[in-house]
This record gives sequence, structure tokens and C-alpha cells, in this order.
Amino acid sequence: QDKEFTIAVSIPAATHGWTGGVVYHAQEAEKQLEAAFPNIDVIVSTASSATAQVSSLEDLSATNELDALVILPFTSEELTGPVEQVASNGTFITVVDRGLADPSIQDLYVAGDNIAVGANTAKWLVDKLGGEGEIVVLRGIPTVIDDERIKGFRDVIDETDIEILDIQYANWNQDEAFTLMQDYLARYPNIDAVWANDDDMLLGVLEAVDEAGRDDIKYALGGNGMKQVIEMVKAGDERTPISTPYPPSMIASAMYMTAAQFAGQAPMRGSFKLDAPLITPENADQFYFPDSPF
Amino acid sequence: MSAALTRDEAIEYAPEAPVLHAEALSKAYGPITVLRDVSLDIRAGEVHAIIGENGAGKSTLMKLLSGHAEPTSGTLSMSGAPVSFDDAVQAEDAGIVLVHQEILLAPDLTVAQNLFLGREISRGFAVDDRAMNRRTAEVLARVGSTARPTDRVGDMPLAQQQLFQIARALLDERKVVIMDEPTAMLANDEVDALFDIVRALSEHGVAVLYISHRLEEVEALADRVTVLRDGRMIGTWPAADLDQRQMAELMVGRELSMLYPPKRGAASGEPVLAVEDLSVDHGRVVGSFTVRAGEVLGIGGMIGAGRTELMEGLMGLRPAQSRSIAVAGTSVAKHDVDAMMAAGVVYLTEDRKGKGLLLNEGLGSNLTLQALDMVNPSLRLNGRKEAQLLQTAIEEYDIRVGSLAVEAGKLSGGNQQKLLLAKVMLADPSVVIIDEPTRGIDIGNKSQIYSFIDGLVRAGKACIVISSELPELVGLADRVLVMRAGRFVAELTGDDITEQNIVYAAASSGKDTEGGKRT
Amino acid sequence: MSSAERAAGPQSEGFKIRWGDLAPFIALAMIVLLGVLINSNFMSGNNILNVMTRSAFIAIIGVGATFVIATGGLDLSVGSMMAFVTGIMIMAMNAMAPAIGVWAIPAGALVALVVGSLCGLMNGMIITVGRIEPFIVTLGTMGIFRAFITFMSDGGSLSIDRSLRSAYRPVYFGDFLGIPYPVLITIVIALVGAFLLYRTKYGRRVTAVGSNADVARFSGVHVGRVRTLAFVIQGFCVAVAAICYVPRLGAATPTTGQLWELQVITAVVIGGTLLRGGKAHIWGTVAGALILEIIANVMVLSDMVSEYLVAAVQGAIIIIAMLAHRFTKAR
Amino acid sequence: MSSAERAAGPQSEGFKIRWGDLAPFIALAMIVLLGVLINSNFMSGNNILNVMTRSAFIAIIGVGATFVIATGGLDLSVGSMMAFVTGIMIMAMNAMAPAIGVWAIPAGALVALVVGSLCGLMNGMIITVGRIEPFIVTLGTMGIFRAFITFMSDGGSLSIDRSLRSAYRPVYFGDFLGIPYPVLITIVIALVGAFLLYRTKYGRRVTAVGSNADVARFSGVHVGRVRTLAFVIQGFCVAVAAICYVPRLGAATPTTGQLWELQVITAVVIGGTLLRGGKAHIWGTVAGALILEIIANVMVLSDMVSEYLVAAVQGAIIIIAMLAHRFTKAR
Ligand SMILES: Nc1ncnc2c1ncn2[C@@H]1O[C@H](COP(=O)(O)OP(=O)(O)OP(=O)(O)O)[C@@H](O)[C@H]1O
Ligand SMILES: Nc1ncnc2c1ncn2[C@@H]1O[C@H](COP(=O)(O)OP(=O)(O)OP(=O)(O)O)[C@@H](O)[C@H]1O
Ligand SMILES: O[C@@H]1[C@@H](O)[C@H](O)OC[C@H]1O
Ligand SMILES: [Mg+2]
Ligand SMILES: [Mg+2]
Repeated sequence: QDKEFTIAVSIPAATHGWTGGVVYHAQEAEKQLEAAFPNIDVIVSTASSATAQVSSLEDLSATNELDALVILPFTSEELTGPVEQVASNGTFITVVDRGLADPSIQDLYVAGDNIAVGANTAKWLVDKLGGEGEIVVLRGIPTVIDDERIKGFRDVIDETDIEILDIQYANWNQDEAFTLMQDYLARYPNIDAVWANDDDMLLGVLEAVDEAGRDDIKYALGGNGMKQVIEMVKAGDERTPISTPYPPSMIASAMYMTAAQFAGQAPMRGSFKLDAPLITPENADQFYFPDSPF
Repeated sequence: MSAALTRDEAIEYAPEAPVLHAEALSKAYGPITVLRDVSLDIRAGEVHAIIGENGAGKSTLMKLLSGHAEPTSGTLSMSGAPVSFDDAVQAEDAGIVLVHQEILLAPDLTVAQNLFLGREISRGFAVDDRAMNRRTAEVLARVGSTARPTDRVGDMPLAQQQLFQIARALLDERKVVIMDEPTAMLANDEVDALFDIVRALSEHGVAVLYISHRLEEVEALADRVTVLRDGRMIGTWPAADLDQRQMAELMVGRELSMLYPPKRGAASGEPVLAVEDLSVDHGRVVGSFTVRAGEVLGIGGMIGAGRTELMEGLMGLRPAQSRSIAVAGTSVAKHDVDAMMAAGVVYLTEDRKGKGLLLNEGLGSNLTLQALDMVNPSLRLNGRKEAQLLQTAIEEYDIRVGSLAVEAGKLSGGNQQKLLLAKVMLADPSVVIIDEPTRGIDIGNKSQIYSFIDGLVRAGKACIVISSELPELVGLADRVLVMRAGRFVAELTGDDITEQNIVYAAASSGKDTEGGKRT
Repeated sequence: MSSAERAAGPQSEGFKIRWGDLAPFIALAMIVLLGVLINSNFMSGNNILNVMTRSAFIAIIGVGATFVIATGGLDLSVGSMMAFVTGIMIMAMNAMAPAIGVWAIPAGALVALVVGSLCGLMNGMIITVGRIEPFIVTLGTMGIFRAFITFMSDGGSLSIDRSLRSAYRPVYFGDFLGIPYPVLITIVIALVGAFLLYRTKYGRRVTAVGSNADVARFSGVHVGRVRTLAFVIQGFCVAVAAICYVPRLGAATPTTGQLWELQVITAVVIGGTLLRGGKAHIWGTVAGALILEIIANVMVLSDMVSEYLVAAVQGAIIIIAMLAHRFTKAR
Repeated sequence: MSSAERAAGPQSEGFKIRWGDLAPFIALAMIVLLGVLINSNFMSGNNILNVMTRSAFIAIIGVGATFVIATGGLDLSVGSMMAFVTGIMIMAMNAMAPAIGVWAIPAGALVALVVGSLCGLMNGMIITVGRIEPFIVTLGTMGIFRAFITFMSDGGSLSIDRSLRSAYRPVYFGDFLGIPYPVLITIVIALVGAFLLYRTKYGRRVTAVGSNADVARFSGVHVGRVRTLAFVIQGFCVAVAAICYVPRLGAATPTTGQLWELQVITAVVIGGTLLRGGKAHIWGTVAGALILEIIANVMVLSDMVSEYLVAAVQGAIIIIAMLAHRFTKAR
């Protein structure tokens, strides 16, 4: 009990809604952990790029004896080597969300299921549209996460008569999504449904659709459980009746599980994949965190 | 092949073949022809002066001869063989070099780096700075410059920069050296040093083309004189056949009246400007002085004496302190350029290109920049008013322009100077400080400017004239203060205002001007 | 570069200069033509209005940037400043809404204008009093403003009170005689900007300072003040853009306005204002903003380019537009 | 701005100029001191070596940028160019690995150097032949390179073959007599750059062109060629940085090198090179890169600043460093 433990938490800086949520939950967890376990010191460090994250890993491990590292890698490939480096000092490694290229490095993995995020949304849509129709898709920042969601979605849609009219990047950005949706609307006289693979973008999409007053769009769906969107689901919105969770609070879960290693409780290892069930008006309360910024 | 070679050589050694011959050169900028049908012979070893009014086309002709511009029509030949230059470098390779009227040096480079730009000496891959600095020191000494090869050009005064340009021309063996108003920025002893250089060049068989508005220089130096007027060739004469008055009349095409207006007699008015203990640049230059209404106060001194610095400090354009500055008896509220101008004191800079005119902007906006209130009675600028003011200025100051739409930078040097004068006079100031008033001004216009200054002080204003041209101080000033090394060292009045007295005060003690400089 | 260009071609007549001034409008016309050829929907009333409305932000901020650039300055902070001002404005409106209801909107807008101008003042003062390169100063304040909005929004988003939304919405989505308000506001701002720049003493001094600061100084112009004021105008314009922006999405986030600075500068330069200062084209800037927005629009409307390569085609079109510009000018 | 400054203070003596040149190193020393005060670990051998090694990328690219900026140019494309070159290099190495094994590393590096230089050549040619503002051209090519790497990596990432990893690793992580290779490479590049800039004809012409292009032209300097070559040098340096980068991160992604252009320009300007051209300080640039990296490092080491505000503190420190710089110079 006398021994001091240091847990470093390395996450991307708050560049958009979801990462903002991550930073929020990490800070909350830091407070709670340090209050609960006086012998555990948590250091949260944010990075605005993959390179910066590698640098901060180096800084953290050069100047601290790290007992554990909880990391949400900026990108998968680029962080693999550096995390491996940290692991080689015997540091306990917890990876969150975006996986490493070599899973053998990590002791603990906590993530959402991005294939399922795409696939579950697609299945619901196929069902509602009766297997046919025309849809457009907005995708995020070019990353593995984005690729997986698109792949999960496409694989399901491709089996049906639904046609994906267009897919473009809107970088998980509300503004860009608004603009892109306006252009989609100008171009396609009929659109049955829109899928934005992140709720930040969905907000921009809705604004554009409302403004254009287009009623051909039956469904506008997002994903990852933003507060405002959950509220819509709860309220039984017709156009956005469902969402899929991808809670930024997963960082906090990972931090608690990691701390458990040192608090003498049951050691946890292995992979924890949060599944991506549909959020419906019935279960929406479970996914609603009014205090989170996200 | 070998036949051609002998032919060329034969021509080269034929004594009468001119080293450079121009045949029917014309140059037009857009619809405006600035040079028509000019033919000219330049002989080896002669000093050939080109004179003409401002805007006559002298600089343009020189640019055509040296590859800085291409003629619209006409041809060049050297020693009988036709040549044409795509650029100045080709002309320099052929042995023709132009020392520009305007300063053309890279301000961030050192003197040596500028002189050798484009033809650096190198050893292996590395440039040989030692060698270049050594050669630079030699030519600098030759032209009488006190600068070091490693000085940054942008930090040096304009006069020094002008010497660097001359030095650059002397770096290599040349056949023809063209100097476009080389002395416009120089004071007496630099001028003397330059004369020695010109004479030495011509003794070595180099042809020197020499442009100057100072006709006494032309008289003293030239073997032959060519006169241009309105872009046309008036003729070429042996210098011995012409005196200064004849030259002036050929240039202007009419008889000239007196150059200097008669003096007004001692001014007895109240001091309109009284400056006490002005200290500029942390005490490098210090002075107290007064000017009276109706008085022309001349300020003499050698280059770098600090005259410009003092006046820039007075205007609040440089760091300066003073015990007091009073205009018409009222002390100036704040020592800054605004307050000075509001009090009716204006300063006309010696550096018209760098500090005087916006070269890329039109004539109207240049004219009114310092007195925008005149075209802006309410909120809105009145374009028509500005056009009127410009028209008036063009007439009053006799600014020669091809088209009113031209940018200020396209005017000939002298006409730029007149535009600048019009600009600072626009707000009708009560004290006018003019730094080098006639730099680059032709003789006809000079007398215009002199009588302008005369009219000014007769109307009860005061004028301070800084000049490196001694005759100008003698001819114009009621009183002369001489500055040396940042301090006033003499005050001359009445008959004591002579060239000898000014030079003596400016140079005595300190450096020895006669022997020391020309090694 | 610039002086090289000047020396290269003797161009003096008014006629030629006017060709050069028209270049951005010709480029605009060409790109519109391209749009029409590529997709018949391009000219549909809605699409054109959308694009024009969207370009309002860059155009409005660009008017301010034209002043800054004309004095020889540069402002990299406009994007994050816009996010910051938006955040402050939303907070102000939300705070006032319970007390004064819908009046919180104009009151908040006023706050935005004051804060924007102060931000500009800060940039301008650091640059002129501290005498540091504008590039560095505004890079620094860019980080500062961005951090502030992230802090203010807790990394998430800062949204406007529901009670104000519907009253505020028309400022972006409404129109007057069929012309959307943001477009009208752009026109007003550009008109005022053009008047200031071309018809007042201050405008003369702006170009004088950018053209040759020494000449300006010797002519009694307070170079520092003129420069600082240009940054204040820039800040004011940023605030105007923020006022139009909020009703669009109702929130400020840490990514609001990201990279807008580059778009703004591009619009200004495409519009014919020289980056080295001394020459300014307000209406060219507006055309430049439209060009940028239309290029992006045409990319989406056309089917030709892989989603991965959109940025490449945009980059290429900008370069080609400038080349065309150059050749129009060279004539 | 610049000319106004020159005129304002009379500075002529060699002594004063040398103070100005030392400014970036003084700023560096001050920031190191700050680091020491804030965290005792700062001076630990490991930390210092890490920081120096890391600053190599910006320093190496900065050496090239010093050339470009000294000629009066600007290159906004370096960040995405670096990602693009990295991508090409990885593809080349992976393709060659089966046939020639570890030799694929030097062969791929060669490919990178050629491709980088060609990218620079392209920038330079468009700017000089097309006579367009470097800002606009490189903004365009920035989009183009970025799109290419996104395309090449299919939006994901492009990673180096596992078989090459361990052989390549030492290029970033190895050291020679205790000095990490990237640091050595930086020193070599800076030495070569300094020699080129200060001791060769080409270097003379670089500053001449930036100082006054017309003068350079009249003196027979091929202004266009000098400028183009500066961009080629920039491209070459980008490739060298890419070669050091791959062993560190093992992959290229669409976000590799994002916003590096701003860091590079900041390093160059903090180092004492004037943005308007005509003056260049290679070693100042290296110091500038170190300053930026140390600021970031100190931010991580200290726990004092909220995550959200890190960018604000960084921005403020850069401005303060420049102010200090200015006052050192004014003495
Ligand atoms: N690039 C140009 N474009 C248009 N006009 C020009 C240009 N350069 C010169 N000019 C015009 O050509 C005429 C001749 O100018 P030039 O400089 O040759 O005169 P100058 O005899 O040297 O006069 P000064 O004694 O004043 O130097 C002037 O009217 C001038 O305005
Ligand atoms: N040889 C020199 N080396 C360095 N600086 C010099 C030299 N000569 C003059 N200066 C600088 O020039 C300035 C003073 O020159 P200033 O222009 O005031 O003199 P002036 O008497 O007006 O002469 P000019 O006829 O050149 O205008 C000072 O800043 C001084 O440092
Ligand atoms: O940052 C990403 C977020 O925006 C997306 O919605 O979910 C996965 C995250 O990695
Ligand atoms: Mg002339
Ligand atoms: Mg003087």
C-alpha cells in the first residue's frame, strides 16, 4: 500500500465533439481515481497530432516511472512502435478505441465496435427502406475508425438494392457536413436517407435539410451518442429515431480497469469491445449523460 | 573565319572608328515616344557629356546603350560591328557599363557582396570573400569612399551608395563607362575624386559618357557635348566651342534669364522657427538655430555631416529630444511629425525614391498624400478636386508628363523632384526645409525652383536649404550654417558666404580633404 | 517576385490596368461556366443562393483581410478569432436571454462587435508596438483564441439558447426580396469597405503604408496607427461574420472556423490584392471568396473525382485560376 | 514594416548586429532555463536527447525553408509534401524489400530524395515560370500532396514492411558516440546549408534575390533559377526529414505532417530570418526548431496548464520570445 503508482493517460486533444468528450471523461476519471486511491497518480496528456502524441509518450516515459499507460492512439500504425517502446520497460498498456497495429503489445483493450456501428445502422436502414432507395453518406477524417464504419455499412448495403449515391469526407466537422449536405441536396432531387458516421456531422446535415425544406429524406442518421442526438431519439424524432453508441466515456472505463491492477482488486486483462446496439426511444436513457460536453 | 577576324581587327584599330555607335535609336513606352531617331558616336578615350532638360531622354538613351532597355527601332555597333544586347549583362560583357541615376543596390548585402554580385570570385566551391573584400577596398579607396567592404549597404547614406555604384563600374576593364548624374548626390571632395577617376579612365582609352545638370562639371570635364531636347538629338559639339550659357540655351531652346534671383537683403522679421538644443540619435547630431520670416537659411557641410539627420530629427522622423521648438513664437505641443506639420513646418527629403514618392502610385495620390484634408473637406475624398490640384501643380511646377495616368516611378528623375516639391508645398506651409532642392534638376528648372524659393520667402515664409552644391548656397542663402561631424561650426552672412569659406569650415581640422582622401 | 513582375512588362495605360482588375471576375465567370457545363443543377436558384450565402463568411472576413494585407500585414488568427468571438457572443446571449428575451440577440451582437474589434486591436498593438512580424504574432494569437474557445466549450460545443434560435435563425436563412441576409450583409460590408478604402483619407493611408511605409511616415502618416486600425477593422469584420454564422448551426465548437485563415488569404489574393501590400481590391476579394466556394460546390456536384482527390483538384484549380489571371493581365 | 524599422533605429555598428544574431540563442537559453525551473526532470539526459532528436524534423525542413524565405518566397506545402514523400518512400521500400531485402532502405531513401527534389522543382517552376505568388501556389500544392497521400493510403495508413522495421529503426533511435542520428543529420544538413548559403555564389545570389530582385537581375543573376533551386533544396530537405521520420512512426497517414508548415515558418522567423527575404540565419532556424519543441516538452512536463489551454500558452510564449528578441536587438 505504501508504493506510489503512476498512470499516464495519453489522448488526442479536443478537436471535435467526440474527442472533447474523451478529454472530459478522462479528466473526471482522473479526479475520481486520485480521490479514491491516494497512492495513484494520474497524468493526463493531450496531443494534437500523431507526432505530438509520440513526443508526449517519450516525454512521459523519460521523466516518470510509468506503471501504466492508457492510450487512445491518434492513428494506429504510427503509435504502434512508440507504445511498444514504452511497454518494453514493463509498463502496463491499456489501449482505447483506435487499436494498435500489433495487438500483442497491449495488456488491456477497450474499444467500440466500428464495423458494428456501420453495419447495425445499415441493417436498420435496409429494414426501414424495404431494401431499396437512394442514400448519401458523409464520412469523417481519413482513419481506420472511419474506414471500418464505412466498410461495415457498405457491406450490408451492397447486398441490397439500396444505391449509395455519393460518399464524401466531411471530417467529423459540423460545418463541412452542412456544406456538403447542401451540395448533395442540390445535386440529387431524391434522397431517401442520409448517414453521417458521427453525430457532429449529423447536426450539420439536419440543419441543411431543414433549411432546404426537403421532405423526401425519410431518415437522417448519425452515430456515437452525442447528447443532443440522444435527446432527439428520446423525443421520438421521426427522421432520427435511432442512433448507435460510441461513448467517449470508454476512456474512463479503461482508466478504472487499469487502476484496478494496482488497487489490489481483480486484475483485468484482455479485450473489451463495447458493442453498438441501436439506441431507441426505449433504451435512450441509458446512453444519456446530461453533464458531459458531448 | 580568319578573314573575318582580320577585318574586325582592322576596324578596331582604325583610329576614326567609334568604339560605340548608335544609329537612329528610338524608344517608345506604349503610345508615347520618348526618344526619336538619335544617332551618336562615342570615341575611345573621350569624355562625352550628354545634357538636356529633365525628361529630355538622357537616361533612356543611356539605358538603350547599356542593355537596360531595348530600342523600339535603331541599331548599335561597336567598333564597326553590329551588336545588340538582350540585357545589361551582355552589355557589360561587351565592355559597356552604366552607373544608374537611381541607386540600384541590394540593401541587405555588404558593399563587397554588391560589387561582385553575379560575378563572385570563388576558390573551388567557396566564394573567396578575402579576395573580394580586398579588391573592394581598393576600388572604394579609388572613388574616395570611406566605407568598409563589409558594411551593409542599406545602412549607408545615399552618397556612399552612389560611390559604391561608381566603384562597381570600375571593377573590371571597360570600353565605355556611362555615368548618369553621378555627382547629384556627392559633395565637393567626392566630386573632385570622381573627376580624377574620369580623367584617368579616359587616359586609359576608356570612353566616358557623362550626364550632369551641373554645367560647370561639363565644362571642366568634357571633350564633346551632345544636347538632347524633347527626345531629339540637337547636335554634338566640341566642348571647347561652348560655354555654360550656350549649353543651357541649347538645352532649353530659348534664352535663359538669370539663374539666381537677386538677394532680398537682410531679413529683419521675427524668427518663425526657433530650435533650441535639438539632439538627434542620442546626441550624435546636435544643434540650435532660428530662421526668420523672409529668410533663406542655407546649411552646408560635407556628406555625412549630419544635416539630414538633424532635420529628420527636428521633424520627429528620428529619435530626438529638444529643449524647445517654437514656430511663430508658439512652442510646438509635441515633438512629432504631426505636430510639426500642423505648425506649418514641412521637410522635403533628399531620398525621393525611398522616402519621398510612392513609385507605384499615380501622380494625384502622391501629390495629396501629405495634405489629404485639401481633398477631403468632408468625409469623402473629392476626386475632381484632386485632379484640379494635380493640374495646377503640373502647371505651377512645370512637371512634364506624357500621360496623367502614369505612375510616379515612371517620371524622369527631375520631374519626380518637382512632383515632390509640389507635394510638400500643397498645404501652404510657413517653414519649408528642402534637402538638396535641385538634385537632378536641369538648369532651366533650377532657376524656376530658385525663384520659387525666392517668391516663398518674399511672401513672408522661411526656407531652410540643405545643399551640397556650393554655388546654390552662395547664390540663394541669406545666411549659411556649416555643419561638421554633427555640430554647427560656422555661421556665414552677407559677403562672407563664399564657396571657399564654406568648404573651409566644413573640412577644417578633422580630416584633411586635400591630401588625405585620394590615395 | 513582385518587383520582378513589375519590371518585366511596361504597362502604363489605364486600359491595361483595368484588364488586370477584371481578372478575378473573369475567373469567376469561367468557373461558373464550368459549373454549368458539369451539372445542370448548378444553376438552380437554390444551389446558387446556397453557395452565395455560404461564401459570405469568407467574403466578409476577406474585406477586413484586404485592409490588413493592403498595409503589408497578414492575419492568421481570423479563423480562431471567429470561433472565439462566436463563443463569447453565444455566452453573452444566453446570459441575457432570461432577462431581456429576444433583445439578447442584438445585445449579444453588439458584444461580438466590441470583442472582435478588441481582438483585432490586440493583434495590431502587439505587431506595431512590439514591432514583430504579423505572421508570428497572429500565429500566436491563433493558438490563443483556439485554446480559449476549446476551454469555453469544455472541448464540446457551446450552443445558443433554444429560446433564441427561432428568432435568430432568419439572420442566416432569411432573405429580403429574395436575397439572403448574409449576401446583403456581405454587400453592405463590401460597400462600406470600398468606400473606406477608395474614398477616405484613411484608405489612402492604408495603401500608402503598404506601398512604402517610409514614404508614408515622411508624409506625416502615423504608420502604426494605420496598421493597427486595419487589424481592428479585420476584427470587426470577423465579428460580423460570427453574427451571421451562429444562426446557421447554433453553436461554436473547437473546430469552428478552422483553416479559414488560409481560405481568406487565398480569396484576397485571387481577388487581385498583392500580398506584399500597397494594392487592394475589395470587390476582387468578394469574387475570390465566391470562386473558392463554387470550386468546392462544383466538386461535389460533379461525379468525376474520387473523394480522396477532391483536395487535389481544388488545389489545381486555384493554381490554374491564378495562371489564367496572370495571362489575362499580361495581355 | 521592415523598412520602417530599419529607419527607426540607427544601427550600424558590427557589434549591434551581432547582438541581433544572437537573439534566438538567448531565447533558447531562456526557455531551457524555464524548463529547468519547472521540472527537475527536464535536464535528465534522456529528456534532452529526446527533445533534440524530435526537433530534427522541423529543423531539417527549416534549413530548406530558410533558403526559400531568404529569396523572398514561402512554402506552405512542406507538411503535406513530407507526408507524400514518406508515402512514396514506404511504397518503394515495400516493393523492393522482397527482391533486395534490407538494401531496399537506402534504395527507397534515394527515391525519396529524388521525389522530394522533384516536388520542390514543381513548386519552384510554377512560381517562377507562371509568376504567381508562392503563397497561393504552395497552398494549392499543399492540397494536392495531401490528397495524394490520402489516395495512396486509401484514407487509412501506409506502413513499412515489418521485415525492414528493425534494420531501419536505428536511423531514428540509434546514436553515434551518444549523439542520436537525427541530431547528427540535422547538424550535417545545417552545416551544408550554411556553407551553401554563406560561402558559395549560389548563397550570395539567394540573399541578393530576396533583398532586391531587380538589382540581382541587372547584375546578371538568373532570378527565376535561383528561386527555383531554393524550392528544390526545400524539397530535398523535406525528403531528408521523411527519411528520419519513417523509422520513428513506421507509417504515413493522411494526417502526417499536418500543420508542420506553420511550425517550420515559425522556427525560421524566430531564428532571425526575415519573412520579406534578403537575410538568412541557418543556425537561428535550428535554434528556432529547438525552441518550439522545448516549449511543447515543458508543457507536457509541467502539470500547470489545463489541457485546453496548452495552445494558448504556446502561442503566448512564441510572442513573448519574439518580443524579447526585439528588445535584445534594440539594445
Ligand atoms: N518605363 C517608362 N514608362 C513610361 N514612360 C517612361 C518610362 N521611363 C521613362 N519614361 C519617360 O521618358 C521620358 C524621358 O525620361 P528620361 O528618364 O530619359 O529623362 P532624363 O533626360 O534622364 O531626365 P532627368 O534629367 O530628369 O533624369 C520622360 O518623359 C519619362 O516620363
Ligand atoms: N562614411 C560613413 N560610414 C557610415 N555611416 C555614415 C558615413 N557617413 C555618414 N554616415 C551616416 O550618415 C548619417 C549622416 O548623414 P546625413 O545624411 O545626415 O548627412 P548630410 O550632411 O545630410 O549629408 P548628405 O549630403 O549625404 O545628405 C549618419 O547616420 C551617419 O551615421
Ligand atoms: O474521434 C472519433 C470520433 O469522432 C468518431 O465519431 O468516433 C471515433 C473516434 O475515434
Ligand atoms: Mg535621367
Ligand atoms: Mg543629407
